[in-house]
Amino acid sequence: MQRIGVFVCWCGSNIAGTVDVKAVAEALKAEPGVVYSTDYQYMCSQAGQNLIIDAVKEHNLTGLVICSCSPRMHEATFRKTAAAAGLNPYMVEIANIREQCSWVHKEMPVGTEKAIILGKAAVAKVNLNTPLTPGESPVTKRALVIGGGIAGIQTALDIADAGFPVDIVETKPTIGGKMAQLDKTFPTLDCAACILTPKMVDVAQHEKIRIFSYSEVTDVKGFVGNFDVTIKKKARFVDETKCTGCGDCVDKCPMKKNPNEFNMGMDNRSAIYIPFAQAVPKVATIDAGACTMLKKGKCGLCSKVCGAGAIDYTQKDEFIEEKYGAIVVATGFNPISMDKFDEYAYNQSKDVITSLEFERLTNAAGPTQGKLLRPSDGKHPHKIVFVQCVGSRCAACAEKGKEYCSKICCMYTAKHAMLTRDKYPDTEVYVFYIDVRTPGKNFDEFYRRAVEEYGVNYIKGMVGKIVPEGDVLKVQASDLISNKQLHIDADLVVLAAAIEPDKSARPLATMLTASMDTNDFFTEAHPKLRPVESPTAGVFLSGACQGPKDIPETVSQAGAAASKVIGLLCKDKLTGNPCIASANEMMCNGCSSCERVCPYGAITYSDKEFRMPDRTTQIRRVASVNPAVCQGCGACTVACPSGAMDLRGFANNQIMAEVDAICK
Amino acid sequence: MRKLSLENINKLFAAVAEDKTLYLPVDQSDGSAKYSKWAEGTVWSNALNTVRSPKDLFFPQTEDLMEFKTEGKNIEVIDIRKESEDFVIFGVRACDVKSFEVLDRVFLSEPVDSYYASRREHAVIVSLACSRPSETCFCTTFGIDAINPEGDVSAWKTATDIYFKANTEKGEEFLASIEALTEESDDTAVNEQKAKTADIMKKLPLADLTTDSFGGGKTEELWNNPVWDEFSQTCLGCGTCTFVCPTCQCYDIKDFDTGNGVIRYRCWDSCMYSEFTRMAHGNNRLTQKERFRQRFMHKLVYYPENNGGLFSCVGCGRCLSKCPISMNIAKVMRKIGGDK
Amino acid sequence: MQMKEYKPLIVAFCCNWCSYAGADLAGNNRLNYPADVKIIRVPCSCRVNPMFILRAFQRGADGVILCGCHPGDCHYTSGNYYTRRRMAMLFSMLDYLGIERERTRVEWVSAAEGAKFAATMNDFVAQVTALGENKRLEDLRCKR
Amino acid sequence: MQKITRDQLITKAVELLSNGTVSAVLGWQKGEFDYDITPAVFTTEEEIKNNFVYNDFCGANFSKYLVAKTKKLEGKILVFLKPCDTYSFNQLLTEHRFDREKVYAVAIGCEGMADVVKLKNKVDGIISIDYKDDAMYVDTLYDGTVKVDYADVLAERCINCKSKKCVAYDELMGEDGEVIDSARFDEVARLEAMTPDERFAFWQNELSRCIRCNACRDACPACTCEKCVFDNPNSGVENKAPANSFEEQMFHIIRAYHVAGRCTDCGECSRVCPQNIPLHLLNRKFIKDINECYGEYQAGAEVGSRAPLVDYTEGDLEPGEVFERGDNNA
Repeated sequence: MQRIGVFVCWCGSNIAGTVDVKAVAEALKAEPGVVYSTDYQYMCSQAGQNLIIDAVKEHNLTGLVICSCSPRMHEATFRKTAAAAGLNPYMVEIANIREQCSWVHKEMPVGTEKAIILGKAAVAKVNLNTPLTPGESPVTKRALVIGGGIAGIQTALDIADAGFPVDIVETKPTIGGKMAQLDKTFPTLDCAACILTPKMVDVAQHEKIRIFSYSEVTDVKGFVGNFDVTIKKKARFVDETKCTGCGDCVDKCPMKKNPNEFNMGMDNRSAIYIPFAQAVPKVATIDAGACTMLKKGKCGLCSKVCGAGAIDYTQKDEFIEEKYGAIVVATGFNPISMDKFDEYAYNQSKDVITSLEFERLTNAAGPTQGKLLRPSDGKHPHKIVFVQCVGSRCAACAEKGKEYCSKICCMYTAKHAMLTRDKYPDTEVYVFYIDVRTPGKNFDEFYRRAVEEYGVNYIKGMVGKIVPEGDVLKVQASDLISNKQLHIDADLVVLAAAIEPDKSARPLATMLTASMDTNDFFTEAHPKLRPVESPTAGVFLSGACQGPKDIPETVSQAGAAASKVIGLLCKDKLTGNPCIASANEMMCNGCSSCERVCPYGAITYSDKEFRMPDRTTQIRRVASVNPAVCQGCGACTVACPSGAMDLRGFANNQIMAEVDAICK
Repeated sequence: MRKLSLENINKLFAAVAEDKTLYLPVDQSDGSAKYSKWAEGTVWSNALNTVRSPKDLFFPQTEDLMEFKTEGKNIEVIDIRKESEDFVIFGVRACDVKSFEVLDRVFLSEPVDSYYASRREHAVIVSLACSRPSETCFCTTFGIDAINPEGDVSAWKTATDIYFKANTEKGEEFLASIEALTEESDDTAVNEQKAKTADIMKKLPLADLTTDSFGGGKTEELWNNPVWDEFSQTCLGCGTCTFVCPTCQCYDIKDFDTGNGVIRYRCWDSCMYSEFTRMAHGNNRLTQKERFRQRFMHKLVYYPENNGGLFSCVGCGRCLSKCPISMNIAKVMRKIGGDK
Repeated sequence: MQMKEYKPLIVAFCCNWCSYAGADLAGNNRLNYPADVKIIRVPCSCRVNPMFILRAFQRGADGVILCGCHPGDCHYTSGNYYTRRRMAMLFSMLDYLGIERERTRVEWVSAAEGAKFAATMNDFVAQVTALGENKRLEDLRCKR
Repeated sequence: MQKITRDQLITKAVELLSNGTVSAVLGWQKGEFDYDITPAVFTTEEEIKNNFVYNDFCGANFSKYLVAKTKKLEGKILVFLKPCDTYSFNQLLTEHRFDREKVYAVAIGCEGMADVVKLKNKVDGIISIDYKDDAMYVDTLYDGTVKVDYADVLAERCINCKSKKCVAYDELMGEDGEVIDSARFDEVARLEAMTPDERFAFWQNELSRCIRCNACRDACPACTCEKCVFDNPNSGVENKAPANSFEEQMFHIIRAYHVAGRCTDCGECSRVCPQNIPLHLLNRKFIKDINECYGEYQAGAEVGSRAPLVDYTEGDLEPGEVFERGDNNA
């Protein structure tokens, strides 16, 4: 049985004005467990707190009920008071008799009666309180960044600059991501490569950063501060430590007819290749599916020409296990497939291209050395139609498109249109749009320049159909403002394809037990207040894996994620919230219901041996809660049919005792 | 012997109910019968028997014993017992009448259970002879005569009439109270029916079931019989058999916290339940096998050992028809007796 | 005979992050609602077990209301989504058993919605008052 | 009448036992009167040949037994599963309640099982039953041999059979069936269409018969908790008897709620109720609500599916809207 002290605060006249505090203190004196009860003008004042501390000592109190303002106001204060008096801080309960009583009820008898009931509920709860101690866990001072695009690069640099080692895992042979494929960037029109490649070099040269290119994360175990990650380094058949990136092998390789991914398949590369000139790491990779040496054991030319002796046809996938304290997801995006958009004839005509393909067509390092030429016949196009929102904001066509706005298309299309008109003033440019969305610094000015200075024809309306006929593309569209049908014979059509999270994100989310929305974007811990954290502790979000973003937003989010990681890695130990769930193994069925509702992936299962009533032993699958990961929401406690899962600080019997006290 | 035309049976019920509460089997909406309080319009069931036995009327499933009122830290003990009123149970079959004897030996021996005793004293039992036993009936195994039921008054129902004979002083009083409605009769019709029923009794599938292998003193012999392992394998551990049983007498005493005090009540317990006889040190029967054995050993060995050979099964057959997996005492007896 | 004015007993479960804060805000703004409402603080609306609700009715509550963060705003991301399904199913079952559906409610109240909290409570108390005492899900032992 | 015969099952059981595939067989053991069949674990050929039985009264769902039986057993256990039992089997696997490796499951086509209560309401003094193609012929104490049509004693759960498809097995005997678009929710809809007062009266009448024997729970293949809240003195709801109407209601609400989204609608709860309470109408209410609110969901149709109450979508109905939906349907 507890020895409970009740302390009723007047809060000046805030409480005492409508609640007879003396009557409350008197009434609660009779409650089971209560051995001392008193009232005071300001319980939270130093004098009030001293009064509590003295009472604890004088009456050997084991639990405290403070009838005062909201626990959201002073629960922390009174917990400290309890600790100062030598009590466990979690032996305190607050009866909120100010915000939820004296301030909302005007008549003294009514307020007093309710205050007594609220006090009784708090007493009933404290009777069942148990001392709680927060758990501690160590922190591995190393971060993992998954994805080596601009988001991953920026996050890694910021963390590394703070002095913590960082590993980047990138599935492609080089870091750089989508930004490396871009030509110019809006709204400033500076060259993407000029601002990105120096950062890639910084990464390569940073002593705190390791790059695992051509690699994937295959397994994640553990929890915040203590992740165990398995990384698969895919065999590239080239020894990275020996390869100098000279490119001799690439020149000599006879298998030259492989679609070049970096140029969106608009030209070819050899079987052994370096994706682009500024690749980091600048080492060659053999495409095993294209190499005759690997497929048939014939050729071996690259090995012969390699002065460094870096070619190794026997290389195998390598698995690396590493510990991390924090994980940043920066898996980025891809344009959606155009296969289902038959109306735009993407698969029928080479001259219907996506915006990312257009980027390559206008890039000096691209397949046309930056000359805008039609893919079909290499001629200069004189009439170009840009179609916006292809698959974006497409509620009615959910099976092929996306309901959301892809956010970046309006601006890059304006950029494309403007650059085309700038370089090739003889070209007519049409842009079909639903809305033009330009919120952002200098964005609207940029768009208006495209229209007003460069004479781009913006037409509100959607393209209904594109039919290739001879060497023109018959574009049928509607102009919603003048309300008429348009027929344009275009030489080139550029589709602003919606963007979607990279396909690797979903399996990764499963490994990380990080939650995703229905579009496979990672969910943030709080949409407003914790935008760069996943609900899973220790997992952070950077860039477009969380939602469509342009470069400046990505970089700022990357920095924010880095600062959160740094904040975590700075700590030697993590102190948990002690009000967390725990499973009674004797009653646990191992059914996984709790695991399914846990937003944090805090629940794991293991087979344990139990002694059964008939003196035999039995192996049973039982749940355990990781105290470092559980946030104490209690979702699991209700999902559990047997009641094996309970929440410390808000236990079933405590809440029922409160219900009973209120209802009697 | 007193006789009444069945046409007038409701007049009899009305007369009885005038000064005593009358309970009799009444059909419920699901088709099964239950002992219910008679009121104008109540129809006496034709069912062979009720799902729940009439023991409920002496030993209800839940019964409040006393109450504690708390106010602050004060506690007041309140005896909430009400003086039992006189009542009549009508239409009790021979097996169920016998079950009262089994219960009496438990509740009326020292220390007397005053709650039970009070109800017993205030009750008049009007039994009813069986004329259409079911295949699940095996009362004869326990020496019970379904044709000549005991009770304060015995009754026989024919197609047209009902006949009464008093066995006790209470019974005489009962018959006197309905004398005006009944007429004196000889026992020709009754005897005719008895003979017919006796023929059927012989044909019952369980007529050959005997208690030869059971009785006091058999504990050691039967304790390790393989039947307990074999038959308890699929026992669900529910309480159906015990709760429909007319002789099961185990109960638990529990406190219910009302918020303003405590109601101390007792309720039936079941030896099939994992919490049965749980004590501070834990439970002394840890497996379903042990609990299963307890039920049958109690009925067939321990009880007769302590009660002069009286078995605490009356062969009513309720558990035979209600067990979810059709495991029952008859199967256990057959297996151990080895007579099949 | 003089009838005592019927005062219902309402148990309100409020999540710590939104609704409890909303109730505090109602207090800060001195927005009145009947004292019949008694609040129990839970970390998240998803902590509320259907057994707590039945328990409240057993012990004499005339109405039970659950308040949580608006869908999408849960402090724990998904708690209130589970609450929504659980309570939809539970309340539908209570209704199926013939228990007045007006005795139960779920309301999403944010920390900024002090006025909504007070208005909700006023409305719910009025609704339960109109129904009168909970007879269908009561335990007479608790009323002795 | 069942198409699969006792002899076929015995042959199969003996074969698997003698070739060492399994070390025990979960099957049906004959009783005293042909309808009182007990689930049993057979370990020898002799026992199987003498006591194994299969007929229209073999309604018990064996899935639940696997939880306990697989833990103690060396080797595998053979279990015969009717279509509806295969759903329970999958649901238990989803919840990791037994080790699939320790079970050899033989699914058997089902023609629908008979309800003993229905039969007894028709025929008194059943001594034995002969299953012929056209009907069952019941030998009785009072009326000689009585012909009873199978359809007249078909169990409610079989009249409203949801599926004759076997969704889990190592081996299938007989023909596999299809998922059936049954009328199983009609009775729930009828109750929903009543006024609350009528519904209250209906359930008070039904639940008042409850004797809290726990048979519904103990037979339920979804109720496999190591410690049930109703047996746990610390749970706050434990009791051994239905002390009053509140407890009757609470027991059945919580029982049905705890299996909501996990109940496969096998109908065992109603079959075993000694008081004939239509408990399946509570479970089916949850199933109907779940189907209507969150999309069609059949527990146990596949292993590993996410039960609706441990799932959500952002656009789910609000609790208040669930009632509006009910009104529209009514």
